Order: sequence, then C-alpha cells, then structure tokens
Amino acid sequence: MIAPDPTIGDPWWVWVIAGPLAAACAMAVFRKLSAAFGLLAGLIIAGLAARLILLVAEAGAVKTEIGGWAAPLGIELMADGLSAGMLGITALVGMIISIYAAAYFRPHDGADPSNPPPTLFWPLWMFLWAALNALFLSADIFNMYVTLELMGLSAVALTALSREPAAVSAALRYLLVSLLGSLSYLMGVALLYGAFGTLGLASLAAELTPAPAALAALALMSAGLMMKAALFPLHFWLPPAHAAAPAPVSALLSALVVKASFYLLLRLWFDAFGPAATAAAALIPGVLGAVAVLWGSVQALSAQRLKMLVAYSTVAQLGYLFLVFPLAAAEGARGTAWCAAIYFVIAHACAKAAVFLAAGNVLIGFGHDRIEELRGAVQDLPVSMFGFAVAGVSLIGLPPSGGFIAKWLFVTAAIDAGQWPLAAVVVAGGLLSTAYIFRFFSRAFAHVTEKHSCCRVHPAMEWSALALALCALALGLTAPPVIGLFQVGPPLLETAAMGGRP
Amino acid sequence: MTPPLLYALAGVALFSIGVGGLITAAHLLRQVLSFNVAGSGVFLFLVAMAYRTPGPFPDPVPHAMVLTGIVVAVSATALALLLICIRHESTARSATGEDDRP
Amino acid sequence: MGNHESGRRSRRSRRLTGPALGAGLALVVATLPEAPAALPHLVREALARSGVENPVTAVLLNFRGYDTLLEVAVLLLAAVAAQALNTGLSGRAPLPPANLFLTAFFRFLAPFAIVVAGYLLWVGKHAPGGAFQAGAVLAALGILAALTTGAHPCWESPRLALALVAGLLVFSGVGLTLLQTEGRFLKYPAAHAGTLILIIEAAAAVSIAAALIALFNAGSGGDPGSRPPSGRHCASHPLRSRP
Amino acid sequence: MTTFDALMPLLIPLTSLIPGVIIFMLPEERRTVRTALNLGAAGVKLGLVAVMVWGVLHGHVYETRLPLLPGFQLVLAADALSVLLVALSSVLWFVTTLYAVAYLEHAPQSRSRFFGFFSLCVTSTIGIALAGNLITFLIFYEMLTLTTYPLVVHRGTPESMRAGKIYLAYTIGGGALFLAATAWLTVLVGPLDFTQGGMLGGYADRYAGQLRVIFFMLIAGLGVKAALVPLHGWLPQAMIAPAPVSALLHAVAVVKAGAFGIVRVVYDVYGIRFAAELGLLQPLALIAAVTIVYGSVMALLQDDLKKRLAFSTVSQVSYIALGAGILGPLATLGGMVHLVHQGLMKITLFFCAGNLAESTGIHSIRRMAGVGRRLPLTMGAFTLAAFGMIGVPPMAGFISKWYIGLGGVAAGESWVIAVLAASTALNAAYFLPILHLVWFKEPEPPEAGERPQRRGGLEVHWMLLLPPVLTALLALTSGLLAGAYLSPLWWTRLIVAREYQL
Repeated sequence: MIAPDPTIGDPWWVWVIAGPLAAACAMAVFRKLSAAFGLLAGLIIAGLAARLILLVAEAGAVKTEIGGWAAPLGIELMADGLSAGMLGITALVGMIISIYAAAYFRPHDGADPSNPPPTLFWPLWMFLWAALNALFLSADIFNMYVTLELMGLSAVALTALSREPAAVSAALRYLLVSLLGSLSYLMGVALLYGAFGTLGLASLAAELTPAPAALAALALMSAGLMMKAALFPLHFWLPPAHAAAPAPVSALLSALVVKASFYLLLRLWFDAFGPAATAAAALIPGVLGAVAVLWGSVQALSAQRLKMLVAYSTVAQLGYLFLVFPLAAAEGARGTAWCAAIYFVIAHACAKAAVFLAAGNVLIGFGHDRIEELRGAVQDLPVSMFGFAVAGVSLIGLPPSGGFIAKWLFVTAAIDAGQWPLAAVVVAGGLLSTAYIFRFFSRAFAHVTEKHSCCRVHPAMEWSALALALCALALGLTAPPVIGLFQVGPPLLETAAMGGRP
Repeated sequence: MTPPLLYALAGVALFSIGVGGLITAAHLLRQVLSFNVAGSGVFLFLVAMAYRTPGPFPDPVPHAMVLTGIVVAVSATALALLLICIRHESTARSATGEDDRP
Repeated sequence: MGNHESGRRSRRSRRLTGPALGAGLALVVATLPEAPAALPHLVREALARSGVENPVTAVLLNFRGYDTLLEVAVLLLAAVAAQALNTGLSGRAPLPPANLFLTAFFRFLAPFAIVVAGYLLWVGKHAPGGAFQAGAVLAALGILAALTTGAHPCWESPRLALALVAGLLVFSGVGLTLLQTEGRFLKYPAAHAGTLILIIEAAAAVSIAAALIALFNAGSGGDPGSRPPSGRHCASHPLRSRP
Repeated sequence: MTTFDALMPLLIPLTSLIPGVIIFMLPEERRTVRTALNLGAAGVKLGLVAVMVWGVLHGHVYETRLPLLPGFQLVLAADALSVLLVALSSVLWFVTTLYAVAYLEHAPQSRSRFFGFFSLCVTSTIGIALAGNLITFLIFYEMLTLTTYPLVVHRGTPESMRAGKIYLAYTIGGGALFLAATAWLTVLVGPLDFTQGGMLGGYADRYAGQLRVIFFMLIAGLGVKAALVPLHGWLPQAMIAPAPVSALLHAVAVVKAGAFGIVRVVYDVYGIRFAAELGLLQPLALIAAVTIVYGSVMALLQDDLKKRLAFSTVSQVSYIALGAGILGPLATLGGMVHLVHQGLMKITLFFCAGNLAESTGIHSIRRMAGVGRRLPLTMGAFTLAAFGMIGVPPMAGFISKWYIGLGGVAAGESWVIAVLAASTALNAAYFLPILHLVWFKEPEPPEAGERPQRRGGLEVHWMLLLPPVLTALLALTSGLLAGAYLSPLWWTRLIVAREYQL
C-alpha cells in the first residue's frame, strides 16, 4: 500500500466538518426551518462521505496538516480505511435517522402547546454529527479530546431532550461518567505530552517507548475511553440513558456515539502503541468484553421494557468489540480480528439503530413498551416489526446478514489465534441474543383477535426502521469491497513502530 | 525537586482528590465540584509541564491546551448545573422522593 | 455515581481509588524527563510568520486554530443545549426587584467594562489576553445587567441568536475563504494574519459573552410571567425589560 | 452457453426468492394474483430443473461463484447429488403449494405472510441442495431455520408459540455448533469446495484428532435437523403447525436438509473411504440404528395421528444416515434413494392426515374407525404410502430397505439386517392397525368438534385431494419402475457411480 502524495488538496475534509457546524448555526438562528436544514445538511454530508470513501478506496489513505503547519506544531488530520468507513456508516445511519426524526419531532395535531416539540433537536444533532466526523478524521490526541467532549455534551443534551425526570437523571449520570472519562483521557494526554513532547498520533507512534509515563498514560486514556464506551463494569449508565432518550436519540447513541470511544481505543492501541507493545495488557479488555457479552445478554433476557432490552443488548454486543484486543495480540489472527471488529461496528450500527427505531414506533403506537403487553404487535405495526425481525437476525449473527459475516470473522480469528474460550463466548453470545430477540418476537408474533388501541405511526418512521434493517442485511452480501476499504492502512511515517495491521 | 516537578505533583494530587471525590461523593453538586477540582489539577499539571522549558518564555502549547480545557470545563459544568436544577425541580414537583444520589 | 453496589465493601474500595491513583501518578511523574521536547523552539521560530507576538495566541489562533474552532463550537453547543432544556424551568423563583445601589453600580461600571473588554481583546496580540478573557468580562457585564434590570433576553429572536453563533460563523467563514484563496483551511497569509486573527477574536468574544449569558439565563429561568404562553416565541423586542 | 451454465444455479433459487418477496408485499385480498404467482413460479422452477437434469446427465458443469468474503466464495454448483434434492424439492413444492392454497382458504392469519415465508423456505432448501462448499451450505442452512420459524408459529396460538420456541432452541443451537465446526475446519484446511470422493484426503496425518472432533460437531449440528435421537425433540412438538407446513417441513425441507447435509459431509467433505479410515462410520451407523428403532417404538405409543407420523419420520430419516454410515456402494445407493422415496411417502401421509383433520375434524387414531368409506381416495393414498413405509414391494420403501440390507451384508455388518427387520416389524405394528380401523371397522357417531359427511361431489376440495393421490402414485411408480430411465433409483446409481469412481 504505497500512499501517494497524501496531501491531495484540502477540501476533502473541510466540508464534512464545516457542513454540520454551519447547519447548526443556521438552525440556531432560524429555528422553524431546522428540519429542512437538517435533511439538506444530511444529504450533503452523506454525499461528501461517499466521495471520501471513493477517494480513500482507490488513492489510499490521505493526510493533511491544518493551516499548513507541519506535524508537531499544527494539527494533523488523516483519513484511512477505518475513518472513511466510520464516516460512511455515520452518514448512512445519520441520514436515515434524520428522516425518522423529521417525522418524529414534527408538531403533529393534538400535541399540547405547553410542551412544544423540541425543534432544538436539530442543532444538537448537527453538533453531534460534526463532532463524530471530526473525531473520525483527527490524528492528534488533544484534538481528539475536544471532539470527544463536543460529542459527549451533545449526546447528554440530546438524552435529556424529553425533559422527563427519568431522562434527566439518566442524562446527568451519563454526563458525570462521560466527564470522568474525558478527564482521565486528558490526564493521559498531558502525561504523553510531558514525556514525549508531541501530540500528533504519527509522531507519537514513532517516539513511543514503553516508559512508565507511556504505560500510565495508556492505562488512564484506555480507562477513560472504556468508561465512555460502556465496557462491562462501567456500563451502568448506558441502559437508563439509552432507554429514556427519545427514539431517534437512543438510536444515535447506541449505533454511533458509543462506537466513537471504541474507535479511539483502536487508534490508541493499534496506531499509537502498536499491538505488539500492548499484547500483555490486551487480556483485560478481552476478559471484560467476554463478561459483558454474557452479562448483558442475561440482563436483556430479564428486561421488562423493550427499550431496556435493546439497551442491554447494546451492552452485550459492545462486549464483542473488545475481543479484538486479545485476538490481535496473536500475529496470525491480527488481520481477521481487525476486520471482524470493524465489520461488527458497522453491522451493529445499522441493526441496532433499526431495532431502536422500531422500538420507538412501538412506544408511540402502543403508548408503552412493556414486553408482556405487546402481544400481536405484528398485526398493528407490520413494517416496523419486519424491520425489527430483519435487524434482530443481524444482531444474532444469522446469515445472510452483516452480523453473520462479523461473527464468522470473529470465530475464525479466535480459532486461528487458539483462543478457544473467546470462540465459545462469541457462539454463546449468539445463542443468548437469539433468546432475548425472540423473547419479544414470540409475543409480537402471537395472533390476537381483539383489536387494541394502536394510534397511527407516521409511515416515514416505519419505513426508515425497515431501511436500516435492510442495510444491515445488505452488509451481508457486500463484504469484499467493504473489507477491502478497511484494509487501507493509515498513512503513518514509514519509520513508525507500527505493529500495524495486515 | 525542581519547582515544575513540585507543581506537577501538586497537580497530580489535585487530580486524584477530584477523581476520588467524583467517585465517592453522595450529592450531585459535590460531584460537579470534584470534577472541577480534578480539572484544575490536570491544568496545573499541564502548566507545570510548560515551565520545564529553560529560558524566559514557557512552552505555549500546554497553555493553549489549558485554555481550551477551561472553556470545555465551563460548558460541561454549566450543562451539569442546569440538569441538576431541572432534576431537582422535576423531582420536587413530581415528589418521586428519589434520593439525591443519581 | 454507580449507586447500584452501594454496599459497605464497594464504598470502601471506591474510597481507595483516589489515593491509589495519586500515589501511582506521583511515581510516574517523578520519571518524566527533565529536558522538554523541541516544540517550544519550533513555536518561537514560527512566531514571526504567525502574525501575532504572543506565542499563546499564536498557538491558539494560528497553529492549533482548529482546536479553538471546535472549542467555540463546544461553548455554543452548551448555550443551545441550555435553551433546549430550559423550557422545563417554569416555576423558578422570580428575580429580586432592582434596588437603587445595584442599578447605580451597573450604570457606573458598564462603560468601563466594555473598554476593558476591548483592551483585553487588543492586547492579546502581544501579551496575555484575547477573545476568551474579553468574552468573560462582557459576560460578567451581561449577567450584571440581567440582575439589575431583570431583562430576560429572548435568545430565540434571530438577532440575538446571530450574536450567539457569530464567533463560529466568522471563524469558519474566514477559514473557508482562506481555503479558496490560499488553498488550505485556516492558512493565514503572513501579511494579513494579524488583522484576520483580530476579526476572528472579536467575533469570538461577542459569541462567548452571549453564550455565557445565555447559560446564566437558562439556569435562572427568569420569572414565569415574562414568558408568553406559547412558550417559544418571545415578545417582539428581544431585549425587553421587565414591565 | 457457458454464461447460461454459470447463471443456472443462481436462477433456480431466484425463481422462488423473487416471487416470495413480491408475495410479502401483496395485500391480503389479492388471492388470485398470489396463487397465480405461486404456481407460476413453481412451474418455471420445474422447467428449469428439467433442463438442469438433462444438462447434468450430459456432463454440463453448472457453477455460480459469488464473492462473499475476501478469500471465501458463495458457490452454487449443480452436481448429480444436488440435482436429486433440487428435483425432489421442486416437485413437492409445486404439490404442497397446490395443497396449501386450498387448505388455508378460511385461515384468519395473513396468507401473504405465509406464502412469502413458504417461498423463502424453499429458496433455502434449494440453496442447501446447490451449495458448493461448506460456508454456502451453512448460510442456507441457517436461513432455513429463519424462514421455517414463522411457518411453525403461523397460527399464533400459545401452543404453537411454545413449539416454535422449542424448535428455535434446537435449530439455533445446532446451527451454532455447525458454525463453530465449519469455522474450525476452514481454519485448518482453508475454504475448500465439495469434491466427489472427499477433499480432506491429504490432511489425515496432521489433523486426525481434530478432524474427528469436527466430524462429530458437524454431524451433531446436522443431526438436529435430521432428527437423530438425542436431538429430535423438536419434531413431534412442531406438529402444531398447519398441515402443509408439517408436510413441507417434515418430508421435504428441514429433515431432508439435515440428512442431505450428513450425506454431503460423509461423501464430499471427508470422503467415504477417508471417513472409514478415521473410524467415523461405525458411530454414525450406530446412532442411526438407535434412532430407527427408537423412532418406531415411540411412534407405536402415540395416539395422535400427526405425532405418530412425526416419530415415524424420525426413524425413517435415519435410514439415510444408516446408508451413509456403511462403507460400500450398495448401502450408499439405498440411503440416497431413500432421500427421495421417504419424501414422497411421508408427504402423502401428511396430506392425508391434513385432509382427515380438515374434512372430518378427527385427530386421534382411535376415532378413525370406518373413515375409508367417507374418504375413499384419501385413505387409498394413505394405505399405499403406509405400505411403502413398511417396505412392502412394489412400493418405493422396499427398494431402499432392500439395498441398505444388501449393502450391510456386503460390508460385513450383518447386524444391519436385524435393525431393518425390527424396524419393518415396528412399522407394520403402528401402520396396520390404522389401516384395519379405517377399512374394516364401522364408523362411530361423530363426537364433539367433528364434522358430518360432506354433501355430494368429491370427498374434499379437489386441490386437497389431487396432491396426496399424485404423490402416492409417484411413490408407487418409483418403486415399480425403479429400473426405468430417469427414475430416482436410476439417478442415484449414477451418483454412486461418480462418487465411488466405479
């Protein structure tokens, strides 16, 4: 992979970040037009992301220094296969969720004027989108801190948007955990700066030696990011926050926001420190991930409310992602494990967003989401339930979905690396997820004769849930080009002590 | 025991006091306060890193990071306080009687 | 936080994290190298081309300008979030009636504060100062105004909202125009760097002040009477004072 | 012609996939369009299968390769063995569609949903038949689980939900085991395609132990669907499903998929000689024998007609496994031809049971006294099929038992004869009393819930009557004219010749 002149003109990244920021400003000023701006901005950003993916796919990774200042002084941005993929999935899921939100937040008739629909969803969502795009492109650890914070605050504000007590308490707990995470991350950055005097990811990778300061920084930054990515012991804030948030927001949180922290961990462990250096410590996230898969699934099995079930399923599915660290420690399985993790990220993003939107439709349609009383939901919301089923198939990891490809890659990587318990965990996780997905579905599928009150759900909301589910299905058939994109490595300095990727 | 090292240790001490407080504090407001204490600890540490440069001018990059950190801390604290007000008001109004711990 | 395991054992173990963290980090800090890296020298060499003499402002606005752009966005985000969540605070206690001393003090202080803010903005070129400090002073003035006149500015009106977003708009606007002219986002031409940075700092100061004031207003909520029933549209005049 | 050859294996599954998706979209009342689409698709498929049979006979190579994963391909290849199952599925799908259209005439549940999943189920079966390597087989194998679950729980009653839950638990568990085994094998030997005579010849020395474990994991995974003894629990439970589903599931799709899988693994993955070398055939034959006897004994104890037929399926399918478990062309011939014969006979029995329940409301065997007078043609077909199951010449059942017995003697495993004799006796013990009741007993007055004699015309709707008669005649002719050109036995002799390179 010889990266041609990486600084091919600047604009490839500017509009992806400046676009949503400009849209947010426009919405803050002209609030009534927010939805229109939102959809327009969504289209533009999706187009830009697609163009960036094509650019990275054939030209290899691209890199740029902002303002023309060279590495240690200025801030570097970089787009390799991983960031282009994440940008693409954020655009795809974000675009469809924007359509859902346009229908969800429109002031439908009969809404009480005293509690107007929050049109300020749009600027907050644009800030979140800008933060995600900036985070996926950043190659500077302090810049990552600022984007992490921008993302955290907008996510918290979106969670508390409905202003109900449950949502506000959950948002508050989420904020405090997120701040603690960002702080320990910042302390890690300060330590690295103190020890090596540079903030660029590339120059760090070149100079990193396993000095005590570097290991302490790795520990602090990883702890902070694991807290924000809701890894097992530090996940308690996620279920209430994702369940209490409005439907489009919980979809965004579960599908994208939680993955951003995991993305940073990948950058840290694979690009800055290199998997060889972190092999010893890789077992910790691995074990925690395995426990998360089992514990999360068990909690999902006993959840009473549908959104709580889906939120615990997020905790469980996140556990899978962290299996990449121990698997990547083994030389042979590194490539497969890397592709497995990213493929899991994008397949889970589509499927989880679809499931949350479908759960949102159930909440609106039935007025509640208590699983026991949702019998015969298939008859009232056929499109949403079909979307739920198709997305459920991808969450479980049954073919022909994207989830299956990820599960297949994980199992082969685990067997290749000789980590038999991890392979067993992946397979057991699939069985447990079948249990809790079909626990709801067997009730929804039941044939109920008497008609129960089910108010109309806007067709755009039902079809967007199905669209996302079909994306998860399509990911099952388009694996080679997508995995080819992920293998475009970062344009780091050749001298970088890159344990690196395939 | 050069002064910058001394300040760095003080910064680290502040940071751990803040983090300890954030984890064990019962009341929400106290947790926001400990977050600010921890924040200032990190900033003190950064400034200490800046003062290790010989010569009259300290290293400006940590200063810029501190400034950015302060603004971010202000925004986060404002949002946290607002949420506490809303929660306090809504719990008082709906009298759920939930204990003060989040 | 994490009150699920609020049993005795877990509380004691959580009390230990603070001191343990401190001890560990202290040991690590002791091992940090004495001599710093080459970055400060790089900054000093590039200072001439940055358009300002104060190295911190140079780093903030020129070398790592993108960080500051995102940071202004964070502040704007906080202000917008405050307004999004604020509609819940109807039953706030009304602000105290304006007493004579406060009004006189405010009238005396206002001009000085504005001049000081302007000076701080200007001095940032070669001495500690700049947009954030000026913004803070202006914000203090705004909050004092809110306390004395009880004016509850209506941030929904386009004019005030524009003040809020001015900083971010100008910053990214300048960046984008430079993208067209210089070929790179935020690549200041050596000749005009100083003036461009000043323009950006002025706009940033205004929107930082506006954001901080908006955050204060959201928190204080203002008296319920001042908000018309529709809850979203303020009265016509944005800076309408209390009846 | 080559492009057509490459497209053919893809066209056949598509002929049921595309109509399936269209039928999903059809509103409920569009009955005629739905039926026309169904039967039309079945007709087109039959035509394509006829062309393929002719092509494979003349040595045409039909193969479609689609990129699934870097290094993995989705291979659909039509060799002699796969054509056997494809032909069987297509014929029986046509017949079952005819039957289902009439059977579900007044069912309250949505028929579009039923026929949609019905077509998807057949697509998966065809996919299983045409799979060219293990990963393609796995994908369609798991899709079969997904598409059959909604059919099992179609009625939505609490019992069918419970049956669905049990069915899912078994099949998803089996699927997970099969996934793990396939991944393990792929890690060891890489993605190899099915080759006649087995593909693992060269790996005996290095991985003998692991290959043995993998073999038993594969057989366990397939055994769930092939209803081998410890894993057969779901089959009797799934009798709650409507008659066409039971007919399709237990005669054509699910059970055959398992048996076909076992045949593929033994002959085309391991190769019969290599499997014998590793000593894998002995345990397989033993399990099959135990299942045959156990199934027949349990069938004897059932009073409900469909439950008795279900347990008879459990025992009959194991003939195929028994045939595969004995080294020698004759036993293989008997086992493989039973794949077709058992399908024809069993589907006839289920159709008759369905007609009985539909027209007279009788479910338990002791209530069937004198039913022959009321439903002469249906009970005639039932009798023919029953004799076939017992193995009375000239019915098809006799042929397969005959060859398995010959194969057993040729391979020196004389205990096979004892097993066959015992099972024949047991078959007679549970089928003959039914026939005696039906023809030689006086009809008793109808109890509660049973419908009186249908006034005038045919005993049941013609679309309910034609299928069982047709399949009974097919079973008879494939027995009588076994030696004829293009009969199932003739075709199987071709397969065995190619398999053993005689």
